Amino acid sequence: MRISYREAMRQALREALANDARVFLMGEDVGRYGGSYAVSKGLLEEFGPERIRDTPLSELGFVGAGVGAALGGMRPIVEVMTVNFSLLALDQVVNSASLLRHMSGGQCSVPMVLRMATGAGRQLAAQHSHSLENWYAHIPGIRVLAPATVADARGMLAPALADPDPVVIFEHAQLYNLEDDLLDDWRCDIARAAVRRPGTRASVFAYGGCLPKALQAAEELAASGIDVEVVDLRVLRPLDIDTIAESVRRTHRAVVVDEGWRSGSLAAEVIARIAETCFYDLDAPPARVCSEEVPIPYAKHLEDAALPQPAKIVAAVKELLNV
Amino acid sequence: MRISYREAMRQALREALANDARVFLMGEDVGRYGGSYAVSKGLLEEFGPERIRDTPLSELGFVGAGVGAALGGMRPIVEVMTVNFSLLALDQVVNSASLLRHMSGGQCSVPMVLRMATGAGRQLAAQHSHSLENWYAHIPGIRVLAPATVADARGMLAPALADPDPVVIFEHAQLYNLEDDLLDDWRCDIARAAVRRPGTRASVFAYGGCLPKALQAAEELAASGIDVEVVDLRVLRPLDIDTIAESVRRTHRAVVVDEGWRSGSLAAEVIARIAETCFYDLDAPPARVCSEEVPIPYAKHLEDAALPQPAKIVAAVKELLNV
Amino acid sequence: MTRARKPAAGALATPPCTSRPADAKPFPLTQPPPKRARKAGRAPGAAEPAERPLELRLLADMLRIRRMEEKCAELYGAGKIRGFLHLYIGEEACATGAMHALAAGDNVVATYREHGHALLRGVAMDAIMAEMFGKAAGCSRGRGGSMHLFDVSRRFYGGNAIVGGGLPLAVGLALADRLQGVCRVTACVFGEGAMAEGAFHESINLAALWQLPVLFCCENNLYAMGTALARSESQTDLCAKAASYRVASFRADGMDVRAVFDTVSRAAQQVREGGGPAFVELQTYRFRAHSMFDPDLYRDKAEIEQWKQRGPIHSFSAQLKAEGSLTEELFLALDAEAEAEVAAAIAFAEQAPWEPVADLLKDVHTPAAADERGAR
Amino acid sequence: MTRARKPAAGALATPPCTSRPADAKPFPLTQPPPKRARKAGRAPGAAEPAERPLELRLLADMLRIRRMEEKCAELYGAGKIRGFLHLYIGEEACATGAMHALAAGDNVVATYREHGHALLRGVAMDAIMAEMFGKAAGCSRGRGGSMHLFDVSRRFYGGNAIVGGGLPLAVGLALADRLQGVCRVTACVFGEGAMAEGAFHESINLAALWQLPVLFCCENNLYAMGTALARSESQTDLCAKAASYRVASFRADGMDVRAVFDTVSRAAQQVREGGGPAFVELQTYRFRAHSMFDPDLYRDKAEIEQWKQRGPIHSFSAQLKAEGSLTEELFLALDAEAEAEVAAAIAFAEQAPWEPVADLLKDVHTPAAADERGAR
Ligand SMILES: Cc1ncc(C[n+]2csc(CCOP(=O)(O)OP(=O)(O)O)c2C)c(N)n1
Ligand SMILES: Cc1ncc(C[n+]2csc(CCOP(=O)(O)OP(=O)(O)O)c2C)c(N)n1
Ligand SMILES: [Mg+2]
Ligand SMILES: [Mg+2]
Repeated sequence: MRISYREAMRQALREALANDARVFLMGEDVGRYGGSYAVSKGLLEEFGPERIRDTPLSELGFVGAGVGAALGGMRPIVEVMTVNFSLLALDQVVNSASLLRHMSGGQCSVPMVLRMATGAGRQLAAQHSHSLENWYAHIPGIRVLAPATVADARGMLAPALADPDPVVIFEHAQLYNLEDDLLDDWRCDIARAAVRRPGTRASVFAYGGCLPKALQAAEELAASGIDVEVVDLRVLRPLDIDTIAESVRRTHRAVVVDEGWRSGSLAAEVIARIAETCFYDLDAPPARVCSEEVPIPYAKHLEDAALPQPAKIVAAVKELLNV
Repeated sequence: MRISYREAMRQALREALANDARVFLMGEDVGRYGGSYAVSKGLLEEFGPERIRDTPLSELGFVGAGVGAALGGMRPIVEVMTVNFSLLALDQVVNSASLLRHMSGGQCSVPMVLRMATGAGRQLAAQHSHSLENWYAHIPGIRVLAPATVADARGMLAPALADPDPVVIFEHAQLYNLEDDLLDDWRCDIARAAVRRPGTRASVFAYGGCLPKALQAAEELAASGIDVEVVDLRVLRPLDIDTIAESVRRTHRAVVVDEGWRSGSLAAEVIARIAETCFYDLDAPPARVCSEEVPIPYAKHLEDAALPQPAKIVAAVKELLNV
Repeated sequence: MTRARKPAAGALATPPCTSRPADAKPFPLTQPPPKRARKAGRAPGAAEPAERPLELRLLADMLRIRRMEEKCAELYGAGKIRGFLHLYIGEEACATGAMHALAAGDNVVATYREHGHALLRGVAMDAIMAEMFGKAAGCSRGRGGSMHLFDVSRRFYGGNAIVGGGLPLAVGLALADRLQGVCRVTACVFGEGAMAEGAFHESINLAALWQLPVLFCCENNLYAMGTALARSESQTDLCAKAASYRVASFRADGMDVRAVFDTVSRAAQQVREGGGPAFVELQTYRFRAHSMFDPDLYRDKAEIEQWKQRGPIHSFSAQLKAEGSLTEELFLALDAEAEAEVAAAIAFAEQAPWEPVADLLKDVHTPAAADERGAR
Repeated sequence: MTRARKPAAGALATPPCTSRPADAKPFPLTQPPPKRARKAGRAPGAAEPAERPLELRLLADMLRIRRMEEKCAELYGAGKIRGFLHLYIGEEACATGAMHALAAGDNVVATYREHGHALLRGVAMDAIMAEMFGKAAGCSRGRGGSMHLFDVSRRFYGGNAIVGGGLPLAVGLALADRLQGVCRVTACVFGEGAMAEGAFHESINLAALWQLPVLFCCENNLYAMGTALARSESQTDLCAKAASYRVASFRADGMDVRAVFDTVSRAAQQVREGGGPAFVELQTYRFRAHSMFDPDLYRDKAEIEQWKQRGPIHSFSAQLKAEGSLTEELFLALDAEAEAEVAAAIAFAEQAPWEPVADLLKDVHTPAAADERGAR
């Protein structure tokens, strides 16, 4: 069945709501508006306003309320429209959700799922184009997921809700219209990265909105006879270092693609891990393809230039291979 | 003249306030209380309540007001009591301070200095012990400084205020009581890292509260005949990669010490840079000594175990050197 | 830049605000349309815009906003404008009345729905249109787009797309003025949805506590995206909310440009005279969807139609006609003038060059040249 | 855990709250002191704590808090307790009156100044003291310390050291109860300084908008660290602030434990009956510095002395004596009982073992065993 990433997320939400009375969805315009990215369209009619709960513009308040509701026995799915606005709520993620269990000596858990759109590429300019997955991936006590395929959009929510601790799901806004056949095996192991294309000459690591770009680059490289592996990191915290290292040990070369700004990017952590664990397996320095260190500009040609693109990935791989 | 880090900061503040009528200090309890770490004690009496401005508990509001005041021609020094509370204000740092210049096409600058205490080590537990320097160091458009010596506490504020763009200064709370002779050459180049102890066998990179620990480790290593270089990163954004690379090219081994949690730490970025630029100079994998990935516990023995310590640095160096 | 005068230590009260700010000339109205446009569009014999009576200027400016935005919608459809585009159609009386009530030297901080405010603060329509096209001639050099129009020379500080994000900036701008002994009003414009944000609460409290000259200008169009006011605030009387901070509060019919002008004038006057901040609620309605992505499913068609009956342009022109100060002919001339200005702006934006990609990293930092190290 | 009942789709109103929560037994007062302590300290012939009249229980509990904290201060000096320690001395009537006014099944979310609240919610003094010592027997296993006392079995959700940080949690706890059809009050305690935070604004608006059973309990001790109320809020009438969200507001003399008990009882009753959230201001004063690091330079000594005249313990005991329900002998017996409990708690904490360092990473995540995957 061919469906969109958006529809896959919606199916996952509907299933979760139907199967567990403790699950509810809360966020700005998730209900009557239908979701700012139309993900939750129709759910209000199906599940009613108590469980598809529109909130005022109060990111700190309703994210914290999600934490409280999780403490109180519910399984909230809290949607923050985009990662940009989640900055307003970070205190509740860092100072409540992630550490209540530890700080209380293990007395409570916070089984909350926090969903948000992320990323650039739609000319939304500097305040609506952040990729701050790396910030979230720095916080102990939470799990961070980035579905990049229709299957993962369908399959990640259930195990995220089953996780007794907070899980943050980043949905790249450019993926919502992605379509694919949803096969039967969409169930997802949210502990493991996924090799999306096996290859031999180099390992390209990507996640979220950069996965399609990495795959496209791999196609182009294949056309010029260079066979690269593409690994979807998928689980950004805790990183699946086994899969990463296993790939590098086979290909001996690594390129990490990340829409975050280069300095302090998630790619930096991946490279550090590779350098720490696979140093002697590397035939060339590990490389990064990240966003330029500039607030994302509105003009299309400038925005394109600021973001990772297949051509940049191709060039990085070729440089690594010295071809 | 032997003075404390706290007194050095206070001298720097007093000088800035005396020399430039555009400078003012604003934050919670900077005035009548005397500063939560007593840094601004006495300044209210000297400069009055308009320029030593106590604020309500409103981190988002007064940090944003600092940005606005900078736009309006002032040179605000905004103090957030600790980095932990700065989470409430991150939106104004990321979505206003750092990008107003670019987003407006270069029409304005935000000459604001944001100061905050950071770090753990005083048994203040999970909500008062963060080290999020790496988060700030990820943001284009700002400069991030971490004075680790009395001289830098004295010398960094003036160039930070002279910078036309936002500068964030992290003061590790455990350094305030540090005492040292303040020599005449305290003027500071806020573009450059500083070699604090030259050495040959390995480069140990550290900053802020970890610098004394790195120096202590170097002493201990020297006692067992191992001569290491200690580099104070000092400028966390933009990283002074020249000084870093130059050191690694001489010693061929690197250990990065960082109080941030390991995954996604600032140390990860330093290691990624080293791997990218000095790969062929390295005789061993680069290593990190970071905080354990746990909310910082209250109990002293557990807190100590969670943080980087001289002994861990010594062990990391020895492992690198295979001794 | 303005040099700071050292305020008297210990002085906490607002300095008496008798002097006008350095750059407060008699209000120059809005930027006259560029020459070409004026030539092209003006009815023969019609007065120069700056010499018209206030009523006609208000009407003409509402028309300029309306015609500009109607074209923006078309251009969006044509792919010339991209990203988020938030139209102000239906709300023109608010920006028009409010911006005319301010002095040229006042500061304005706006939101992502700010085309009209920018235009009436004197940003050339050419520069606005070029910005929406992403061209280097845009008022934010193509970096900002529709949501981030800036013109600091006119003290128009954006174009902020974080709901509530501009409010702390306004507090800071007003604080800077206070500390520098400058007397001006800083107006911040925001929607009623923003009032649920912590940023609103913290900002208005700071402004009231410190008695800063901030004019909080709330455009209450009843919806925040799809969220109706009553589902957003437990207290829907917004003036009562503001008053709870001991801030003087005013309310006006936001569909009536004269009422807006009068009310904001009074509020601004009070702020200017050192009365501390003021809050104005303008009750209005947007005729279009929230943005170009919004299917607008959350409102009754009938509700929209009812509000359209009260459209600010036709109701005001009807009023002026009834009063005898407007003829249909003059209306058409003003309208044609607006359309000509829009056409010229589009032509300008079309032909304007793109910024070279090589300049991508420009203006992340302030170049050392613009630095003022000398001051220290 | 409580299983969720699926709420009727579309139902937005608070379910009528006639049934008591599952775990609402008649209020069991506070945790009786451990046997040793009782043995050691009780005056021969004095009634069991649980059987005493309310007045004596209130007095005894104020004494327990006071004696415990006096020792904490000493232990801090001795280096046994470290980190931040915020004493409640002078404010005991607030926690005592308020916690007694709640039912056992109610939720409480507190701040870093929460020793008294924790104790009166039934957390054993042994466990509190061990926590402050950083021992594994502490109520947060030594992970939290003074600022993060937790006892989820008693629905005491901490101990939050981010000012205002607990308020959204309280909203969420109340929302969870609503969605599960459970009838209980969630009380959150905070200082007047927290009311300037955006978190307060967003939380009380959410609670009022959704008519959630949250009791906002503000301990107004006039200072937030060194910042006096009037330098923090433009509106210093805190009840007026709360009322602006259309929340029922109550005020009580926070130095008078009976007044606190009565007022919080009324407010809680209203919340419990489905009246939506309520706000209570308790006007009180801290006799000690903000924390052990505070040189307390911002207050007049005379002001402190004046407030001390109204000390909650001696004023209440004087009252009870005047009413004939307390003798000096009984007072001394209660006091001795409290001191004995404290002494026993310290002894317990002293001898309690440290957690092994090997367990450092425990409880960052919930072990799979405690997981409920079965539910899906
Ligand atoms: C902090 C934040 N949260 C959410 C959004 C998404 N958003 C953009 S506009 C808007 C509605 C704002 O409504 P209102 O303040 O009433 O202004 P209006 O659009 O009606 O003019 C929302 C939710 C945002 N831009 N910023
Ligand atoms: C968000 C935040 N900002 C600042 C602090 C530092 N701080 C701790 S307690 C306190 C004062 C709070 O005063 P109030 O709310 O009145 O409570 P009180 O201490 O008087 O009981 C401050 C400023 C903090 N913990 N959290
Ligand atoms: Mg609105
Ligand atoms: Mg207080």
